[in-house]
Amino acid sequence: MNVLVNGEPTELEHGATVEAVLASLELPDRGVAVAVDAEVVPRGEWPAHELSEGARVEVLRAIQGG
Amino acid sequence: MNVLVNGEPTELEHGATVEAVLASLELPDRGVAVAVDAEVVPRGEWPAHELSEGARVEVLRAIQGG
Amino acid sequence: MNVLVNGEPTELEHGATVEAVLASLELPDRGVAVAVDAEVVPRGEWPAHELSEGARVEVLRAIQGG
Amino acid sequence: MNVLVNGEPTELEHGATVEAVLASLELPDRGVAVAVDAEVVPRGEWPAHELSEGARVEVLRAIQGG
Amino acid sequence: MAPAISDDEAPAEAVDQDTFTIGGRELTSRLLLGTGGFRSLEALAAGIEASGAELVTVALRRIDPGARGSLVDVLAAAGVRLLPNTAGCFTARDAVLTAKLAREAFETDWVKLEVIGDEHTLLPDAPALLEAAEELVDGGFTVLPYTNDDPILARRLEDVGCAAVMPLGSPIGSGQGLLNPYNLRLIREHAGVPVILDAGVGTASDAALAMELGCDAVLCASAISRAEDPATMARAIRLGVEAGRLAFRAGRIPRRLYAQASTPEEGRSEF
Amino acid sequence: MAPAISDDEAPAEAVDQDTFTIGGRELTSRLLLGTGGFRSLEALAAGIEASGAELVTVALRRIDPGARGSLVDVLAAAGVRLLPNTAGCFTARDAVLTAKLAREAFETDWVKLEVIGDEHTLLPDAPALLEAAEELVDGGFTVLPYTNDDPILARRLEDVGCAAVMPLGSPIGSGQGLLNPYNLRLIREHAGVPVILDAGVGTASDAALAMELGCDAVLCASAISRAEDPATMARAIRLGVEAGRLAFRAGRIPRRLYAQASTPEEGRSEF
Amino acid sequence: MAPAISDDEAPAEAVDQDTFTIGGRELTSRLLLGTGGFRSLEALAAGIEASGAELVTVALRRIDPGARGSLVDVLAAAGVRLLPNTAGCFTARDAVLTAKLAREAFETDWVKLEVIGDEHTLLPDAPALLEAAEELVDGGFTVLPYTNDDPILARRLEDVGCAAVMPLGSPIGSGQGLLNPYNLRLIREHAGVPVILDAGVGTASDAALAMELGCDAVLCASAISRAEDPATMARAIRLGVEAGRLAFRAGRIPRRLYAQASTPEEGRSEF
Amino acid sequence: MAPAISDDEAPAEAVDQDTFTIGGRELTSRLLLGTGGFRSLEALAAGIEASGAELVTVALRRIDPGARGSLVDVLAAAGVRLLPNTAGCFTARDAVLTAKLAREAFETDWVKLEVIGDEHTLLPDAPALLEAAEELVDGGFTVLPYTNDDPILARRLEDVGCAAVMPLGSPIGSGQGLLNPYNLRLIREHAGVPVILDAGVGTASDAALAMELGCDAVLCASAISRAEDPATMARAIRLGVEAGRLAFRAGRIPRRLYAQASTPEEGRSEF
Repeated sequence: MNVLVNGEPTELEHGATVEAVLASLELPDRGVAVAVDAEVVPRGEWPAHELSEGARVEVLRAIQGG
Repeated sequence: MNVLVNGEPTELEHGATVEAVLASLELPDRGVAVAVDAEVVPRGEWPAHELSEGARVEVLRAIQGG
Repeated sequence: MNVLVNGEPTELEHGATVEAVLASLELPDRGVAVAVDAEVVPRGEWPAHELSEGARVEVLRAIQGG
Repeated sequence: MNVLVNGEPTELEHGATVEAVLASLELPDRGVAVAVDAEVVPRGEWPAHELSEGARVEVLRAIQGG
Repeated sequence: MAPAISDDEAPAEAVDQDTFTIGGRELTSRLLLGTGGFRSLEALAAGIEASGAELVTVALRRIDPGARGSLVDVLAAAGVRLLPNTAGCFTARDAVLTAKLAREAFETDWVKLEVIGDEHTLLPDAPALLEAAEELVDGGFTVLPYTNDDPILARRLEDVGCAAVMPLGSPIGSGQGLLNPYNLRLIREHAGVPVILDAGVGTASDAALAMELGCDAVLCASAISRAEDPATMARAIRLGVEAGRLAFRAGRIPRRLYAQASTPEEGRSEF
Repeated sequence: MAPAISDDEAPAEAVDQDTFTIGGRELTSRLLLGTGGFRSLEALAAGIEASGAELVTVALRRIDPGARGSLVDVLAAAGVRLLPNTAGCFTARDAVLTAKLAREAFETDWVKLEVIGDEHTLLPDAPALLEAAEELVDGGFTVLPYTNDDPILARRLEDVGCAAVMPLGSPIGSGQGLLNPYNLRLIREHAGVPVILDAGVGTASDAALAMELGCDAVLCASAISRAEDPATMARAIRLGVEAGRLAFRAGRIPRRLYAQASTPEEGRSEF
Repeated sequence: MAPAISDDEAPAEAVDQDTFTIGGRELTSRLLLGTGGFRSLEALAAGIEASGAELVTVALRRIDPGARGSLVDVLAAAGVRLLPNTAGCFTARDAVLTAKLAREAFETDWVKLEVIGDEHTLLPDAPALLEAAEELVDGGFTVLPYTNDDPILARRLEDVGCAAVMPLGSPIGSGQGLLNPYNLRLIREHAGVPVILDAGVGTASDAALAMELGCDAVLCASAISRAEDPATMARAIRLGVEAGRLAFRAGRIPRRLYAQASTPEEGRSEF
Repeated sequence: MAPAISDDEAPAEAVDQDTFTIGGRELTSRLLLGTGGFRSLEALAAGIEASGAELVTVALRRIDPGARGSLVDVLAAAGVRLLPNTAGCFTARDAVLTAKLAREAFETDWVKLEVIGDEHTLLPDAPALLEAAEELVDGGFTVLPYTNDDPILARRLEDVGCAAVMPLGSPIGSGQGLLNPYNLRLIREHAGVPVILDAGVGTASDAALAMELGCDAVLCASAISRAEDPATMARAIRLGVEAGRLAFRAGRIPRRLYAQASTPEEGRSEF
């Protein structure tokens, strides 16, 4: 199954969850948020939220700004 | 029949037209426009446009401004 | 003998000194200076400095300013 | 005899006049003035004014300015 | 030496050719005149004459029997083109309807669009202005919106099809001049339509400055109509607009931190 | 619609009569031109023509054989009156001697007196300027001192008999405009002789502003001579001076903190 | 004489009590700090310390593996409250979604709302900003919108429920200070919520001026983070904000056209 | 979060060391206080305390029997150093004699030299000031002349041996702030002695700006003594001076014509 993670084409096995995607990235434990297809996915739903073919996943973290 | 002409309650016989209303006012021959119930009534339609009970008639003329 | 003290005509007996003039005024013990005929008279010379007829005596004190 | 003409050491025969100095320079007929040793020499005196040894001659003309 | 006014050699020539275009119509005079505030129709006529304006504003109000003389006749006699405004409208709806009535009354589809945010400052209401502009452009109007000095809003107004943008220098009638020349420059840099400074001009140098910033024209009402001598001020501002326009085209010297001698140093005497 | 330039009715009339006087001589043009910085004598001639100036500055320097053409002939042909300056003098002595040489060279006792304090800023040296002014007045000169914007010094210069005072707006050639309009206003309020803004003008609006502050005239050199198009800028500044002068006479509207409607509120429709 | 810094008598007392409130939360420090532009997390920590800020901004971007250190940990250690922004959003939709992600990431419903009109000026897009603000307020956010200096837009933003308004002084990072103090004063006069000057401050006097105009607080990023010595500038601007606030409360003397002697005239000697 | 005032870590340290020197005497506080205009000696004492001033001015006038309390005692109790002025002198002669009397009265050879040109503006008389300064320096005085903002005069005053120069920002008591920051910068660039801004400050941001321009100190009287709440304004201006000084040392960001993002563009989401 192919999805876009932060714009990068990524291949995942069918039914992969948000959590699975995040596992592959070195994440800080705070200041992270995820959107799938322009909808927020709350932290609590990461384990359960399965991605579908072509999903656009945005994984964001805190940076200096403003 | 009662209508409002520039905010003034005015009594007219039934079926009075815009033209009838204007007749009662000393109008310059240019720079005048009329709205009835917030719709423009083009000059050409003044003779035919009959007012209905409670119509709000605005008769406007050019003034210095801007 | 007539002198001017801060612009005021004042009568003094002949040979009166600066000190004599000051005695008649309630002076603070600091922040005072005296000029006679547009010359500074140092504090030390007050007792000895005799005024002559028509002398212009200026007695100045500190005020808020600047 | 040596003089300075506009700062340039110049050799002249004894008793040379201002006019003689000017002759050697291409002068416009208007807008010219001469000073010798920091004194103005009016145009009328150019023929008669003899220079002395070491004289500082300034010959000035109009330029664009101000 | 003839004074500036009475010689019309080459320079004047050049000026005559320096026109600009709004909604396909070529304009020669870069001073637009607001008619509000003149003490009489005679004063207005004299002001128009002295200003050289080709385009003057008018407004619409309820007829009042007592009204003396005909403004429209005076303007017709002056040979100027009318630019109706929507002054006094606080909503897009009222402004749009007023524009349609003006089209009916003055037989022109040009409109100086005003949608005001409050009576205290008479500043425009940005979102409502944009909404009304879009609707009027769709309705076939040639829209000249009175806007604030926001460069982004100016671009949005152009994007929806306005024929020009009319940013303010300062509030209407305040005579405070150009409070933020920087924003006006930004507006000019990005605009693809004429930029007409509207509101705030108090005197001739304000108008000249606006033109030096690159504005295509200036609209004045109170600065002229409420001056002690309106006709003289009309002429003053007219010359200020032209002076600023010529200066803009002439390419001014840069600002320098230090002095630069206007008289050469070389050849100084040593007395 | 005739453009501003090519109609000379009544207003122009009025303008022609608005003269001022220096040292007993009446002047019509309120723009004085500095000749420094023009790229050629042709450019200078065109600049004089476009500026309408009646009074133009010249300087004195050591003759250099290579000098092409005669400046004096060009100025004579232009029919202007010469105002020699003492540019480059750093002492009262040098300025006085230079003024005397200029009187000899140009057969005029008018002098634009400059006594400079340093080469970096070319700002005047107040005490030395006052000293030289007094000596030249005693020597029968008509003295126009180039001064800073100090109102007290301006008064001292008038007290010793100067025929005008020429305060700066900003350093010579800097094009920074009027750095301290407040001081210029103070100078104007107290002066009994003409006040001519000298130095610092960068563009037309600067000149207009100076006149609106009440200055009697403006002197420009670099702003015109070093502009990309000197003749056009000469015309621009000439119109700016006239615009500012007319605005000064017309009586501008006051500055208000809030807006004042230019369209009456009464009679607004209620749709 | 102890220098200003090391004495904390009564005056300091007074200052401690002069708090303000946003969205029901009381704040003591009137300087908000933007975290962008600091060269390192150490520099950021030092800047926060020196600034005394209680509220600091953060942004969201895609994770990049290479990212060193944890910004969030540093901010937590500093004991400051986070104010996420929506920098880089050009539409209401993106800004709203970014705000929701920030709420998720930082567990706060506060947001500094930015909807940008173009990348060149980073000026806000008024209609889109208002639309996004309304949607976020409805969504339960405490919205602090970064807005331009338009008094009408500021009122609309308050009308839809924003907890504060954050007008700019000049473009982000430009350091041009307050281009239009007049508009900022108008905003302050009419606002019922805190007014926080955001963007444009270049140095301490800009911050002091903003507070003297009546602003409740100032937000600075580049002026501090990009200064040669960020910690010293943080302290400078912190003192500038406090100086301006105290001056605002102290009641300044009026501006006078003429001088007023600070030393009495009476009793002058006549030597 | 402790407020600015009550933490004295390293930064404060740094500040303590940032002293300057007049006539061989090191000063820590960069705010000099004028005593004129305080409503009572109590208000004066409170103002001195809040200002942190080490150096305060006094004047001399004819004794009047009715005088209550001793100013000198109050100043002695405050532990400040006296700086007598020559306010009210219109000639070099009177100023010199007044300085000598002040030396006698206050046992100090320091003097704030004022030679005034007119009662309306209280502006200095340049030539008379220079003359008096030279005479007093020769007489062994430490001369701090109150001067206008003329860079050349400032240099002349330094040349004759003045220990500092005290240019004005605007007329005494006018509260107009710094009318010509450009000249103040020029003065600072060339001065080899301390430059103390004197006169014109109206509020804290004016003082901060003066320090940012590079002034070594600021002298205030009316801005503090005539404020509604003098002690609070004293503290405000004290912090403004320190803020401006720190900002000057911190190295401000340059002014940019366009925006510079404080949040990086990279890594923006695409939703």
